[in-house]
Amino acid sequence: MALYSEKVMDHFLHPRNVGEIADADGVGEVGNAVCGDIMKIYLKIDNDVITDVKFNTFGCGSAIASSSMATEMIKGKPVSQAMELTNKAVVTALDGLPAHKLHCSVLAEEAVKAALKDYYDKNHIAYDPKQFPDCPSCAHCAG
Amino acid sequence: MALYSEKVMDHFLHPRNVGEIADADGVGEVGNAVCGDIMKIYLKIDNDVITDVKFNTFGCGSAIASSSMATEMIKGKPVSQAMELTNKAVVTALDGLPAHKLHCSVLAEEAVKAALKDYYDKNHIAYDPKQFPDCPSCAHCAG
Amino acid sequence: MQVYADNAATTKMSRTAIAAMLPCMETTYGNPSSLHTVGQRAAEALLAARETVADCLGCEAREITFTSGGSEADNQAILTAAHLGEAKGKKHIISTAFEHHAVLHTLKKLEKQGFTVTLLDVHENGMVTPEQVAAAIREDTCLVTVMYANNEIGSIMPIAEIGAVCRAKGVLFHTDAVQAAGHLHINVQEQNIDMLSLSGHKFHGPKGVGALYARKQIPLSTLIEGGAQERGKRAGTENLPAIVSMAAALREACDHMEENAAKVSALRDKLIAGLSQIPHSAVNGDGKHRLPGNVSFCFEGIEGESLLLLLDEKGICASSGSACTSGSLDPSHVLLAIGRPHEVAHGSLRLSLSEENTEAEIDYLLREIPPVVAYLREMSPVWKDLVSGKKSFLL
Amino acid sequence: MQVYADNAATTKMSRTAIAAMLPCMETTYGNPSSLHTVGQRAAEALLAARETVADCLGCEAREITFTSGGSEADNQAILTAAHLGEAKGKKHIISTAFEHHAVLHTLKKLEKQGFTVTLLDVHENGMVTPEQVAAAIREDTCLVTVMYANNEIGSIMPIAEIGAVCRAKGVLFHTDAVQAAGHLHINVQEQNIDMLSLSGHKFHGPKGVGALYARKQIPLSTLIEGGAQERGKRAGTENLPAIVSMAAALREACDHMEENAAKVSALRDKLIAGLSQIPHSAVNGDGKHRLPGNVSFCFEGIEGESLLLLLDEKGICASSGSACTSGSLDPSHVLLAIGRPHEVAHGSLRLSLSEENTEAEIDYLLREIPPVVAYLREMSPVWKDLVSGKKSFLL
Ligand SMILES: Cc1ncc(COP(=O)(O)O)c(C=O)c1O
Ligand SMILES: Cc1ncc(COP(=O)(O)O)c(C=O)c1O
Repeated sequence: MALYSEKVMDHFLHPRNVGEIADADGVGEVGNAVCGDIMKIYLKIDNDVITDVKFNTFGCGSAIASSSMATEMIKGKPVSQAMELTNKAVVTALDGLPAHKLHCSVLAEEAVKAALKDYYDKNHIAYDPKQFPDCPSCAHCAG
Repeated sequence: MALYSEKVMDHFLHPRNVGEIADADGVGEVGNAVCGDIMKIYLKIDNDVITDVKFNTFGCGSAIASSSMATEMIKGKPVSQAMELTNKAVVTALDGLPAHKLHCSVLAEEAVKAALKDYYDKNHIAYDPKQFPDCPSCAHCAG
Repeated sequence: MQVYADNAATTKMSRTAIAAMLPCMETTYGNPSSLHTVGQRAAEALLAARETVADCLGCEAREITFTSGGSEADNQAILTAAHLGEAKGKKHIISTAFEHHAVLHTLKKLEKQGFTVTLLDVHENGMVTPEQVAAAIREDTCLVTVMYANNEIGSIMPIAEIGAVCRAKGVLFHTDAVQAAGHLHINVQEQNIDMLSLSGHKFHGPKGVGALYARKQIPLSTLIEGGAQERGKRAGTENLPAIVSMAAALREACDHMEENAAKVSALRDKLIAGLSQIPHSAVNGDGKHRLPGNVSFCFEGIEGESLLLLLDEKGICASSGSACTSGSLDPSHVLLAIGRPHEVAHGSLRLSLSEENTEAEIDYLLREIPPVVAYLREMSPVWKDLVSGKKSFLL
Repeated sequence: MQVYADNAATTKMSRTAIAAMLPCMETTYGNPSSLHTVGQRAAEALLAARETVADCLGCEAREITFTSGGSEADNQAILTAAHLGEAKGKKHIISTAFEHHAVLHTLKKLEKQGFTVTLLDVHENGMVTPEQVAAAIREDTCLVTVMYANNEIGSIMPIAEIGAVCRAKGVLFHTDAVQAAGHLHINVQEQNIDMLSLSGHKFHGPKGVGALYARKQIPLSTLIEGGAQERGKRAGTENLPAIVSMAAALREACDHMEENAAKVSALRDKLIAGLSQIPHSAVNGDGKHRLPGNVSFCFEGIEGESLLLLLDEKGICASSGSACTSGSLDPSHVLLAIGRPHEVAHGSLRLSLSEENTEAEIDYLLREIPPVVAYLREMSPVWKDLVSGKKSFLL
């Protein structure tokens, strides 16, 4: 398929970390079904390290691949490092995404951050709210 | 060739009555080189009968075929009958002409009439000038 | 197994179509405008193709203008009616909300030029009625353009009846018959059609060629200016190989229309019945007035592209919505037009069959598709919310 | 003997072009917009073809828009410049008196919309100079469109120099390179070309397909609205077989350009030298800046169509003026533009050669043509008037 890189297809066809974590320490869900993409990420965090991560995604091939790649990239990493995950890093790790699919990588970044925010909130850890921009509309999806 | 009927092609490839008559009793020339068609018809008339006819034509395939057919149609005929030659008759005899080539049959009719008029004029035979419409412009050629 | 079930996007050329094309590339290669034999042979082939297409539509050869495809034909038909209308101060056009973009985008362009466009609502079964058209016609209506059959959901419009309404009111009627030609009976006289568009590659003919029928009283506006080809209505050296091939394909399709329709619709019905077993799914379009080859579903809780890609891994070529809107983020305007909510419209699957598909392929589809749907649902947070009762099912 | 000497009207497809086309009809038959493998293989072939064409023109793949032919490309280029100009209040266009009708008729249409068009005079050798262009450019000029090589008389314009003038004055420059592509060197960067049209069937590629190069900063106006094919600039399912075939033909033509040009121009020069022996004849166009395959003559005292038909009887396929104006009563606007009087312009003959023509064929032409000219003169009242001194010779 010329549409997606081999990396994307690999993560789409064999997504890593699919599933839920019943007793997650942080859960984040972004996107909406109207836009056609929803990602939900579950984190298990131990000593500020992400010991386990799972995701559920409703969306296109690149959405699933981005979720898979993003979860791989933060698994086993300290929370501080996961906070630095960018959509660009996801895109690079996937060997690129078509221009009109870049929003999927943005969603993946946001889903990770939303889960981390949930973890901070639940554990009353202080953070700078600016680190977690809202995703109230789908406007950025058009990017 | 789908462009022209077999009859047209026959008269174009094997035109009848090509040539000049040195001592013609009537000569008619119509059309002009700017328009791309000139027909010149020579008549030999004996006792009001067209005993010989020749033509020279500068023009397209249907112009040559129309000249050839028109001369065939008047050869051996009384002048009065030749006066009744119409472009339609020429077209019919040729099994039709493409619409944008119909003007060639008009020229053939006019060339015959011009030659007859010349014969009348030379022999001081009275006629109704309305029978010989002028062909001053090429406007009708566009028809 | 490899199953090509995307025949509404494009078909594979038939042997007949390829065989008709080859001599035009090797022997009859002349320019039909050339006077010499090689050119005139091409001109003869062109005329024969025009007569064949005319015969298949029930019109005269001179009422056929060859174009580069369905889109160009749609554009030219609509612009023609607009120009004619404008000259009479009539700048209202009626169409439907689920036309192909070749129609909708042309109408958008006209709106910018001061035309008013009424897009009729489409009933949830994918139908538009003659009554709706009659009610929408105004004093200043210059065109009604309603597709013969929809490319995504396969519903077939009551074209003859809509045509009759238009004729009675003296309004030009155009139909985009790109999905219908070669598959459904067409007779422009009986069906009161003033203009009709078709495209070669939808009935096992070649790509890049189409035809516009326009009743002989209608002076077409020129989209492409230049030489005097196509009676001065469409410039450019005629694409003879494609035109001849399209005519052969259309002839073949029309000659075998009934048997193909019987075969293909049996496959279709089996496929629809089987896929309907998938819970929380729904067929799109009308049960009865449906293209023989069209199977269109929405599956709740999943997204179409990922479904397509997984089916592709199983050798199944299908589409979600129409081919030309893939790559777009918006769900199909057709599915929205028949009232599917966005979240459901995203989960659509179109399987479009042809007479080349087999019973064994249908069995394969029925075996492979349900587990893929289940797999994607298992991964879908939307599905989980539905199952857990957090959200309620729409289908 | 059968001699096809009408390659400027259209060429016979090469083995390479046909071979490139067939797999797109049999295997890569998908719709490039489809997501599945069959569609994506087509999308890959489309991209490869785009890269090939871009490579042959010295531009980027995304600067190539595939069209249905040279006429459509010409139309789209000119309308694009007009729209861009109009937005800035610039409604003046410069072209030449001997462009193809695809250009001239599009300009006519624009004149009706309030544009002013300056058609540059053509020198009697068939040339237009950069100085003429420079002198004609005004404050409100939005486009200069000058053909690369003329289709009737074969003269080659100083495109790079004209492009440089336009670039210096900040005016868009389009060239109709339909007769040049595959035959003459093209590099849009070096030659300062902003937009360029070409057509597949003029270099042994297929009919019904062309390309428009437009520098990436130029937002093309859409001629055919609909799907998002060709980056939204040209709707309609891509004609993949023809596009791939055209790219292969262009690649082949460019790879063998020098050897073909050497061979063909040698044949051409021999033919010109031989036909020049016919009294009261004249070559049309420039002696040096001439398409390798073009031979264009006027023979005084005869008319072109009858000449063509008689040559056809001898198996010689030629043209008088261009193919698309045959059937018209007017003499070629090109010959009038280079100052041939009407009566002489009617007696024109164009022989256009390709690398498939042979020395033996040239000998045949040289043997057969002079007697046919003599035969027609013998029948021509015009010739008699010339010979008898009633009129004076113009040639
Ligand atoms: C100079 C020139 N421009 C444009 C065209 C039009 O190309 P097409 O017939 O492929 O549309 C032609 C040939 O027909 C041509 O010779
Ligand atoms: C209903 C309908 N109209 C128009 C078109 C456009 O046809 P083409 O792509 O041949 O231009 C299509 C298919 O693409 C179609 O399905």
